[in-house]
Amino acid sequence: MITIGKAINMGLRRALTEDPKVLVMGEDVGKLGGVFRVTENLQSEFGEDRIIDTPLAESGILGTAIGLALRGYRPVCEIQFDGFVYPAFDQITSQLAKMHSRSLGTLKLPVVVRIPYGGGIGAVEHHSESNETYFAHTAGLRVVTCSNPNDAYWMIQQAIQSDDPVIFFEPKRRYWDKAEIDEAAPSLGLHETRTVQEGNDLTLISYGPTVRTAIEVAAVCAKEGRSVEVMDLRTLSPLDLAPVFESAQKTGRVVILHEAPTFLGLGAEIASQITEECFYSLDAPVLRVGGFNVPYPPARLEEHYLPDLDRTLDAIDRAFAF
Amino acid sequence: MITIGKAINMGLRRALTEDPKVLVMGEDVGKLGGVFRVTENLQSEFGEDRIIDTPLAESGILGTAIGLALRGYRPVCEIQFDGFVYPAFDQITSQLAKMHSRSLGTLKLPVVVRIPYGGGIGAVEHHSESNETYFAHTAGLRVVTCSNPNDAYWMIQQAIQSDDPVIFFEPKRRYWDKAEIDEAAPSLGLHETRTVQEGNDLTLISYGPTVRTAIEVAAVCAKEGRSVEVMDLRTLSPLDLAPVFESAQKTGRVVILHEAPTFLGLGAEIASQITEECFYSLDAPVLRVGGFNVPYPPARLEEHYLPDLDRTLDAIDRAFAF
Amino acid sequence: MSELQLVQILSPEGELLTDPEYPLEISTEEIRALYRDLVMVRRFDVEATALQRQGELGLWAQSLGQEAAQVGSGRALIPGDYAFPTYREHGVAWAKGVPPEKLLGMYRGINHGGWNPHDNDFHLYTLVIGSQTLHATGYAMGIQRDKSNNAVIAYFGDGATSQGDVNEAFTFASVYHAPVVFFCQNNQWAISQPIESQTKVALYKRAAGFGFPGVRVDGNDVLAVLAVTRVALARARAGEGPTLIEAFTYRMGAHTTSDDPSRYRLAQELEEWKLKDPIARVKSYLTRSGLANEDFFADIEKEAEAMASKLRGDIIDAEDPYVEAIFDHVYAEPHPILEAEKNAYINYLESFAEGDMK
Amino acid sequence: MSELQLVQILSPEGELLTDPEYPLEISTEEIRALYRDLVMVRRFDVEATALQRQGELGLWAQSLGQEAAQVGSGRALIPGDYAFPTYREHGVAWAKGVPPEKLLGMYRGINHGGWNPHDNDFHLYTLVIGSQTLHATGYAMGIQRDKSNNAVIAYFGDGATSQGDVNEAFTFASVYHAPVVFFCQNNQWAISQPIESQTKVALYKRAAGFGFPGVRVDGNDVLAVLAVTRVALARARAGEGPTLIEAFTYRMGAHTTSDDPSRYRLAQELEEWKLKDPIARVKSYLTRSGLANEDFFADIEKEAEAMASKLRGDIIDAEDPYVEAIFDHVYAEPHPILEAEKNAYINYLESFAEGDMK
Ligand SMILES: Cc1ncc(C[n+]2csc(CCOP(=O)(O)OP(=O)(O)O)c2C)c(N)n1
Ligand SMILES: Cc1ncc(C[n+]2csc(CCOP(=O)(O)OP(=O)(O)O)c2C)c(N)n1
Ligand SMILES: [Mg+2]
Ligand SMILES: [Mg+2]
Repeated sequence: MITIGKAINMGLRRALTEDPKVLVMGEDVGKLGGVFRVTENLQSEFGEDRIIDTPLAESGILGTAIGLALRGYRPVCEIQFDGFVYPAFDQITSQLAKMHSRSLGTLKLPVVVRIPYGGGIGAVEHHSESNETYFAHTAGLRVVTCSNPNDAYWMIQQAIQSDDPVIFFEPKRRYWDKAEIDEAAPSLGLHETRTVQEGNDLTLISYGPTVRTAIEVAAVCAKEGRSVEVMDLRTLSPLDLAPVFESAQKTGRVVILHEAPTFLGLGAEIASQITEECFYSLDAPVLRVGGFNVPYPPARLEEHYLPDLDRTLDAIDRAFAF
Repeated sequence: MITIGKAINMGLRRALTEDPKVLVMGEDVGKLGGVFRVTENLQSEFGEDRIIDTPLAESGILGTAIGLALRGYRPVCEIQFDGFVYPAFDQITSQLAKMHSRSLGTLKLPVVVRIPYGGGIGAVEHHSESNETYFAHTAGLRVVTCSNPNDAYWMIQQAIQSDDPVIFFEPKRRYWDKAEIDEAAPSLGLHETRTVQEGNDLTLISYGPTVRTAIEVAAVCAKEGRSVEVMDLRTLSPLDLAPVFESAQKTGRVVILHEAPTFLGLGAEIASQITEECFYSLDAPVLRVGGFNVPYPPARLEEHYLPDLDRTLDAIDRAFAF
Repeated sequence: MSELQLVQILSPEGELLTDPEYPLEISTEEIRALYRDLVMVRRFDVEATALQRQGELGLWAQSLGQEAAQVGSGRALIPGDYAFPTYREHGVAWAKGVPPEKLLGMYRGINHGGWNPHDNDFHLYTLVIGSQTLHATGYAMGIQRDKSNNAVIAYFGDGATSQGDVNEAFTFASVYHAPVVFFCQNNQWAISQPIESQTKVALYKRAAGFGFPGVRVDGNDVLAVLAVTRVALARARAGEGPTLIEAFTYRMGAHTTSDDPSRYRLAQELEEWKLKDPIARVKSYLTRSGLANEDFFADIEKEAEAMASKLRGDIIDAEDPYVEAIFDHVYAEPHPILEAEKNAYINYLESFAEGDMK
Repeated sequence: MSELQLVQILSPEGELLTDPEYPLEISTEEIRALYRDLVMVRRFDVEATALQRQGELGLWAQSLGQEAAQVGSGRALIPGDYAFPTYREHGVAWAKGVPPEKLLGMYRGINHGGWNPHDNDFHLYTLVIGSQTLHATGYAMGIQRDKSNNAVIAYFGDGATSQGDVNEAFTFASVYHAPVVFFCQNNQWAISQPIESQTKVALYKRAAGFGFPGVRVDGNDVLAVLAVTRVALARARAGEGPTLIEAFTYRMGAHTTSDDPSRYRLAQELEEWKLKDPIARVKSYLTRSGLANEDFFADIEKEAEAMASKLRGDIIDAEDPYVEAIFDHVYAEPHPILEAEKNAYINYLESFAEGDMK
């Protein structure tokens, strides 16, 4: 049994081993192994030239990673916490995302940006944000997230192999979740949605840290006689919605669950697309369960902020009430 | 007859005259009067201490504006072009948006950030973006945009009077659009949606530069015997959707038109909310017409990128085909 | 001044030196008061650390070892001077009169900043590295426009000097001659990164390239810090623009209670810095000069214990935030959507209370 | 070196001086070649400006007056050295061998960057002020890892020095000893903002505070720029880290063709700088030393005219981009959603062609 954190560490190690062009860079990624120990022991194994401790400057990290990529390297940047990615926002949106198209396809930018995201760990401000909308809305980036150790292990490697920039969101409150991983081969491509469990009455869509919540919700619903299909998006940009549409057409009811604020959260896009594609199949509007539209609150209020089992059940009730 | 650019200039002048705490700051806002001349002649009238030419650093502009606001000033920051706001993104999202709530309401941040946005002027890269999603998704900010001189004149003043930070999007390709302005009193509050013209068959929602397109679309539709209700959102955060819901319930068909990429554009949020609120009234899914999900293309392709009359008519046809 | 020289007035052994550039007029009473400050601040920090270990705080960022840098600079401020801290300036907060228990709120997770900055001219703690240096500069620009006779002090760490914002603050402050003092506590570490990973040259030298003076002071010497900061503040008030002060000190604790420095630094280093302890040297000066006796020290210890036990009581009694706080104060002006969201959530919560839950 | 001193090898009057720190070994042929470069680059710029006025370009950013800074530094590069330009480095592009017409693509609005940077080790033009200095530093870090014997040069303006990114690049380059030369063309203006609104002190001094050397060179003296840049590049290649070169020059034209400098600067200033014209002094040196005769100059003029007329033809014949270009190359890997969006749009367009439109 391997934790998500350890699985990413193993995935990084394997990528570093297989391709000498892969680099890891960020604040405290070396000796310390990162504040979540995701890069633990990599520097002692691969040296300071490949596991690069950087000065304390996120724009600097992303900007130099871009330069390294132009020179043929494949940098994996660690952003220490979600709320500290913004100083790099210009480099990400105006350079990382646009340089390939600016060059008419001649320049490749295989940069991975790892961001531990989301709340639930009792942290201080800026350490609990779910800011995937900013990146998913930015053309030129790919955005993915994992919800379990096996995906963590494989998706980080697939992200590194991608010739496009990938924002890799890590569900920090699930870093310690354990499961077996299959080191032989990945079960899915990087940009594929997974049906976690099948059901007939309602489709519950989630990703990252709330997939576990969704599975728990489905279990409760099952006891109530409601058969819930649970889907783990995995890829936020591009979305892989074909299986979602299929599911929605089957169940006629859809609820989307994520931690990010609902206003312009991924749920808004998914709901709009489902409604357009499955208009005649829907028995209820697609409902969204997400964070409130407020800055992430202090730790002692986060259990209220985080969409949980009960709030999801409540939305499911509302979906059935239509 | 006054242009939108001039109307903002007049609104700024009036705000500067009425409240000595109002400041204008940014790159080239002084002698040059800004690259679009929106701040023309203000420095000669109000002096260099109030119309502040800044060093070339957007984070610096926003960060010092926050400090000035903490000291009791009301800074109006000009960002030269939409694509150059990103270096200030950290100051905007982590500081400007969150400081009031961080202080439990004791600190006020009456900062206005003026951003000329959108395409259509044949400009080079970074000068044509519609990046309102980033800000509308950020709790703590207010986001508005104007589509005509009278709104421009009043909304900039209302934005300055707001005790909250306001991102003020100016439709740059409409800077030269002319109309009368009523200097006596504003017709609407800052956060109110306007019904531009009434109609019964379909609701066409837009804001900023594409409101004019929407009006043209409605005229074409009228000739075809379709009565289109045109709405100008004006406020993007908070949205004022009550009149939109009412309209959707009346017409049963809604199309949303904006320049920003559709993927996680404002249209996604609006479509989701309309569907949830008006589920049983809709004869068709809410359709979105927007920019493609790509970086803004070179000038010689922008007529293809920009959602225009024909693309909107096409969407309207599709809405009626349901 | 050579790379390694720094302004010093009180040697680690407690000898009083003089620096002609930074003459310090100070009474015995003031030195005794500074000593008291140092002890109180350390005791406060020790108590907060203990509270974290006992689960009363989610996190704590110790000021251990940096008391002289903080107290010395904080005591150089006059009423109306405004301070912009990082998350570690407990000693400055103390000097500014912020009630100590208020500093614990955000570390306990009951708020993101629990005091009104205008009460004590002490801004909220800022966690995004470097941001506050720009706020300080802007505030100083406001002071200029008010034609007020005050100054601003911006605190930041050695790691922060790598951030774009800090360098932008240097530019803005310089071109506007803003009355701001940039006070960098070089505690040698930014989490696990030693100072060498941020700069190849002494930090105070950064200032010259931006057109204003930089000075390195012994950050463990409360008198030197006081003297140097006073001069810098006076310059600022006189309209002569910013100064960068590099207070050379040492983070004697972990980065925060979540950190484990044994992974990246040698215990030996800490031992060496213990010899330069900022409190010991004042005590030894006061003792050997006969300016304080055992009673004086004992009284302060007692006072510190009382403060610590009050702090403990205050924090354990601290009320948890009310749920509506999630929505309140996001905006200063009315916001119908959040209002509706709040009401919906409260109704939802009440549905449980009413036993409506399935 | 005093604030106003700068490295100079060729005086405005065309006298050859020597600078012991920057000895320049250069043949007459090389000087004649440099002269040719300068003339060609200026002629190119004049033609592009005319093309803009005639509506063939949407915008143009003139290099007028900065030819020596660009040609001198560009000619100091050896094969494999990589250059990161702003949007104005036409002279460097010339030196690097980028076909001139390619530089016009983005200004015509047919692309955002029309050449393959790897063809000539000349990166695409970067419009976001300062960003490219970090790319250059990262690229130099790559060179280090490749153990290659090359260096990188990063161009930026005086205004750019205020951006956080540029200062972060200084830090990264310094702490890693990256083989990068920071080449700042201080042309005295950032659109309407004079250099005083960015700094109170000479820009080259910025470097010392980051731990590497800075030097100010007469940016209108092609020989001095060449000499200084060669030394800096040699340092970089030798593993001695970055250098900041401030080329003191003047933007003789408007910021871009959209700008109107009469709103913010005096014509007088331009007149003074005309006396320091970078081309005139080389011509006068070549003439007065008898190293070139009228034929030489006439031949170059002719060559320049030919280049200009070819440029004009090339650009007028330049094909507009095909519609699919909006979608192609956004991603390197397949992207089904964009593929679908493209197909839908193409079908939509074809529906008009087929006369399906109402
Ligand atoms: C923009 C940003 N990036 C990263 C972090 C995470 N972080 C918190 S403290 C810290 C180190 C700060 O070092 P320094 O500036 O020397 O201050 P010190 O903690 O030593 O007082 C880091 C990297 C942050 N808070 N903000
Ligand atoms: C981040 C950013 N902000 C603003 C602009 C708009 N802008 C374009 S050029 C320019 C002035 C640049 O001055 P300088 O760095 O001196 O270069 P120069 O144009 O003189 O060569 C400005 C403000 C920009 N391109 N990027
Ligand atoms: Mg430190
Ligand atoms: Mg310039």
